[in-house]
Amino acid sequence: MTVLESMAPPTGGRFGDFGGRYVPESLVPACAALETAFREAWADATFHERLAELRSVYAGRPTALTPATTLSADLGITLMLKREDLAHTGSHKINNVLGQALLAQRMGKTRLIAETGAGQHGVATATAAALFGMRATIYMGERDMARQRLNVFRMELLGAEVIPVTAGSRTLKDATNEAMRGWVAAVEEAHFCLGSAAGPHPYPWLVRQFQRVIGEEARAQAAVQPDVVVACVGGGSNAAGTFAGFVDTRARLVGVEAAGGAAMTHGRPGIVHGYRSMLLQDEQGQILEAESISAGLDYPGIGPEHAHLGALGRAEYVTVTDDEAVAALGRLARAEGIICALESAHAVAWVLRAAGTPELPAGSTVLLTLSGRGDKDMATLAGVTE
Amino acid sequence: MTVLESMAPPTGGRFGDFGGRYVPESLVPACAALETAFREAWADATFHERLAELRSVYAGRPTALTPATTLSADLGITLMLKREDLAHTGSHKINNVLGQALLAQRMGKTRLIAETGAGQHGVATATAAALFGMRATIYMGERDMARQRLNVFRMELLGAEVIPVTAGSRTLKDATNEAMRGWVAAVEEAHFCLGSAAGPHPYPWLVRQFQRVIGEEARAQAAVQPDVVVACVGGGSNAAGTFAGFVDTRARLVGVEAAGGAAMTHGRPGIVHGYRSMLLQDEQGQILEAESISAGLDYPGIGPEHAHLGALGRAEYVTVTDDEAVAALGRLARAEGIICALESAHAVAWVLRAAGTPELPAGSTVLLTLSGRGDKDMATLAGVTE
Amino acid sequence: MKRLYPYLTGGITEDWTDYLLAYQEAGADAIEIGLPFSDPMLDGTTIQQASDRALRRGTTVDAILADLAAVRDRISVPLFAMTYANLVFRDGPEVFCRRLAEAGVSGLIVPDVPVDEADGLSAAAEAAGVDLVLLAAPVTPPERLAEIAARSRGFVYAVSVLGTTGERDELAGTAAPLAARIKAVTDLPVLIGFGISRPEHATAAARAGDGVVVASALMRRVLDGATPGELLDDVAALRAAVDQADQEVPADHAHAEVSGDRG
Amino acid sequence: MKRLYPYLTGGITEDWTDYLLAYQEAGADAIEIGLPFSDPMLDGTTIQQASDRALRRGTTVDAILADLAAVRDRISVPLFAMTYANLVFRDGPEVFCRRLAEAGVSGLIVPDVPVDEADGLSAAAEAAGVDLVLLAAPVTPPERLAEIAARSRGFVYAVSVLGTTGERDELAGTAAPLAARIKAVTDLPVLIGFGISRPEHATAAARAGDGVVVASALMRRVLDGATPGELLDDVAALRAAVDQADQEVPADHAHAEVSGDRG
Ligand SMILES: Cc1ncc(COP(=O)(O)O)c(C=O)c1O
Ligand SMILES: Cc1ncc(COP(=O)(O)O)c(C=O)c1O
Repeated sequence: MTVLESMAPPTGGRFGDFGGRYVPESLVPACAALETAFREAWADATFHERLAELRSVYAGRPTALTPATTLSADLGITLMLKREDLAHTGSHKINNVLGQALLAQRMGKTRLIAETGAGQHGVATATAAALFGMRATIYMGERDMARQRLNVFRMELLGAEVIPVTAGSRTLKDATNEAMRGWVAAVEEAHFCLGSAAGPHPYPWLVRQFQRVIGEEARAQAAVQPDVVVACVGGGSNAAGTFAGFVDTRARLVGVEAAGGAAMTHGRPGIVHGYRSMLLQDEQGQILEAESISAGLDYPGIGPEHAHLGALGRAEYVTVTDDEAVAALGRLARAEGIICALESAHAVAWVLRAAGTPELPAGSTVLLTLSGRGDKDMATLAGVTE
Repeated sequence: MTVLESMAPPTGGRFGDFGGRYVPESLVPACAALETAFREAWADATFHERLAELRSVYAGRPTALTPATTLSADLGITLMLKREDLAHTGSHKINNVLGQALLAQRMGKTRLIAETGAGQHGVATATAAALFGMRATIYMGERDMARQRLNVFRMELLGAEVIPVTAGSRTLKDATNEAMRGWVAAVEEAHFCLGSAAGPHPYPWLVRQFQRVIGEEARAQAAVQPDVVVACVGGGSNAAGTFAGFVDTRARLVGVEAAGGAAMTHGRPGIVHGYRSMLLQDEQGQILEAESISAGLDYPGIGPEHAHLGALGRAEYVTVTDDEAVAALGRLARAEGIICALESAHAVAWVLRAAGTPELPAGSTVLLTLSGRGDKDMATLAGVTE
Repeated sequence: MKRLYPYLTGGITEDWTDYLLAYQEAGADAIEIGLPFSDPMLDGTTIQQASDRALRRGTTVDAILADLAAVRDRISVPLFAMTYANLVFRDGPEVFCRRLAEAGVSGLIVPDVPVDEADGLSAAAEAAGVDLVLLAAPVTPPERLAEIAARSRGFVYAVSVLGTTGERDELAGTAAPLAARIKAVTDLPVLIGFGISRPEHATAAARAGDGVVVASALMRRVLDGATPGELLDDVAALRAAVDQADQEVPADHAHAEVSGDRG
Repeated sequence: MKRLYPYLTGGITEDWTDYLLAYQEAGADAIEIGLPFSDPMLDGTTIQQASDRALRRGTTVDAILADLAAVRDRISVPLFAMTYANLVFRDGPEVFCRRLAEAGVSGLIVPDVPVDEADGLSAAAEAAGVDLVLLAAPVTPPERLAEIAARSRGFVYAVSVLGTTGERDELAGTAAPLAARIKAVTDLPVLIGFGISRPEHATAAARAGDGVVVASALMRRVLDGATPGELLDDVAALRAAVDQADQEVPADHAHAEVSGDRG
């Protein structure tokens, strides 16, 4: 399969060797119905119009493309920032959620179920549910709830029910299991609004399609086409959406994982949460807990399209430590007046580290997606820096 | 003076009976130099180009105009929301600060001094200082620092020095005094980046000119011209900027004050912080402490242009209680999926209360400026609702 | 004869195979053995806790299979392994199925491998002589149900309810209609599982299908510290309840009774 | 003769007028009386605290003026009121100035009413026979300085420093040049204030101008609980320091000495 084909609607839900639909029989018809509905919607001009309208009048799109003037001068590169931190609710998650909510409405669903790690996807889902007059049930690991109290409060304010997940590591991985269980029990009325380019087919594809607006906007906005395109990777949705705009160019695609959640770098193929991809797992095949300061990257898997792009060599995946991310967040804030999310700071950290080395030669033009804003992380950072 | 004239550069720094330049002699030359620099800049196409560029590639302008579909249906009106919550740093304050920082740079200043209440203006100033490579010194009342810890941390992360003010009520009023004192001591190298349409001439005029982009964008974006234009009023900058776009139309202009900081409704003419306007004061002429749950409206004065518009009858000023604002914030969140700032919630609360009454008849078209997003207020709200 | 397939999480205690022997002694027709996985998507709280406990004890698939091999000659009923895809595909389905067979396990249930994803696994299971049991759910459409029934081996697992494993107050109204639909398209036995929590549920479900799988209700007891001897009594009670279904009424009537729960 | 104008916050204690009498006895040429305002923009911490304390005691302009009227016949030196615009404009400048005059106050200093905003107030003060003292600052440009000097009455207040009131370790280098610039355009006395914290500052400043205003250094003592008798000694020491400037050198030399602080 060529790279371009790999970006097309996946046959049988596969990106090369990855993807698939490894779900309980109870969910198969729902996944199939979702796939059909999405194919129909995606072929329907009215759907695209409504989505475009929501994006612009509600979510604040297009988001800006900001030249990082000071950092560019300091690093000897040309760095452009795609500003998903400016999107409504504070991250790229809203792009996906608005698309899925429109789809859910089209399918006659009255309720959205979602998992959340950092809480950004939960807030985005609660937001879309409020906007569409739907119920929202958000599953969130207890540990993440403690780390991201602000977002829990926001979800509740938006009228969502936030269900604490006490199983396992009490983070995103466990919240995902629990959300899928919740979906099994409510599959007729509820749409599972998955938050990343992961999960069973059609999610990885569908989520990337809803996120490709990032890459497509950036490509149209950039005065100079980038040599390198960088984004952080948790489940992989902001990266997939960004890469989608550049996969048919000569730009290098770089996904930055948290060192403690680096499925591409430290994982092996496996199956969890309904899809086959690279996974952090032990010798026995038990899924490992990721360990990252950033709740949104604290996930042992990665979307199957990334596993495929990695296998093809079309994209590279690198890792950044907690300390590097924290330092990068501060440096970006002081240099450009932008406080990004800890997740996004991983992408920044790689650029800071690589610029001027053979990894990222001086003179390069770099497009970096700032996936979200940092307000949610201030408490965590205050804890680290004090 | 006609209303239209009142919007032109004020003669002698007056809006009718209000305004002026009641500052120590040490500051008079700086105010005069600022006025000159601003007049020159405002007449300079390059300045406008640079400002327009910053607004669009950096600050996320134009901000969306969102139809509040659910609330409109519930209230029997057509409600449109001007989304300053989507602007970089989370409120309209960035509009003013980018303009002033450009001006300060033009004047060769190397440092920005600012007062802040809610912290939004402090964050915006720290942001602009980082972007322009200037030092920033932000004065903030100790009580506000406790209420808005998130914003204190953001300012520090951006490299600003935050100076706690322990005098008086330890809120915005005292921070303003202290910032002016700080300016007196550093007037040659520092620009005082005042955060609202208040203070000595040329600030009320200059700030309104930098904020008029709100009203002008909204006017261009609105499919139907509004019958009523509503904004919350602290010092009055978001309202002044909004009204500026509509003052020459037939639209009613409504400014919403916090009941505990209602200079127009409960104040009398007086002089503080360098300008003459309506002020909360006691029988003796001592300035009263305002009392509002929203730090940004917790201010005993109001910009002189509002005092003038009120005296002319061109704008109306109404009040909203803490409880109404908290309830309105929740209702907007659940109805439209937008968590606005507590300040902005005052404007929403008035619409909720007035809609369908003779104050705001059914069928009206209403444009409301949501001046900022609510993230900063979650801790306060959690305290109230728990 | 109606069937009773009780479930046990492998490695839940040091002497976990004693429970197997107790189940067998109490009249189990076959036993389902859970190979614990860190992320058991289709399991409710009880089985999650059982899996967690077993894993925290350090259990592995190898250890469980070794324990089984050790008691193999004392066990005469068929054993089915129940686990999740990642463990099955870890070293490839061929290796996995062969190891099952070597340990005397004759069937395999993998809830997150639906029929569409089952090709490779089916072939591997067949090659190893292991029955790959497929699951059908109340929402499974007719054509698909026929395919599942056709490709399932050993029996067809009727998931009684839209939901996870776990105890429930009533047998779901969806159980009997699903069993009936499956029985209409296959001659394989149809076992009803999920939420069979009390003897009366077992009776009702056994009436509707060919037998029942009982998991959470038993595992809660094990988690609470009940001994193999106590579990023997529990399984015996279930045995009696299942047998009762045999002594009664035609399937049609049973169906009506069960679906009466729906109203 | 060089002048000494010490400052006192009106109503700072119950018996605050005792300090006035002590100042007079120690040789003050005139006394500045602060009418406390809630938001004293140009004052440093000491005067802010003094204002706060006086206001918390319940002081009002009326009460201060009534206290003054009561000691009026025992005070022979001129009194200047120092306060902020809001108190002056509260009931209109005419009413305010008349009340000052009635209480025996003969001058008025309003730091937040610069010359551009002074029209109405000037007229009202003149009508009431009150001297409106204007302030000049180191950054005041020449033309403006001439206007200030021309419109000031009683004396011209030279603000020694870019900063608020408050004690400083050294007399600002900007003090003497400013005083010289003012003296060049007026025959009015030029008094230097802000940051005159020690007798040696007073000597140096008095050399450069026609005298000094001392505020924070005295008010800190009052805030710390010093008695009128103790303040008498402080003011006497300042008196001596100021007088020393008289016994010396021509103004030119003094100027050079003070501006030496700059380097
Ligand atoms: C701001 C932000 N960036 C990135 C991520 C990671 O998700 P993804 O890899 O799907 O973009 C998250 C997840 O919560 C997030 O909140
Ligand atoms: C979000 C927001 N809205 C409104 C205000 C009030 O200021 P103004 O009246 O100048 O718009 C503030 C001040 O901090 C603010 O942060």
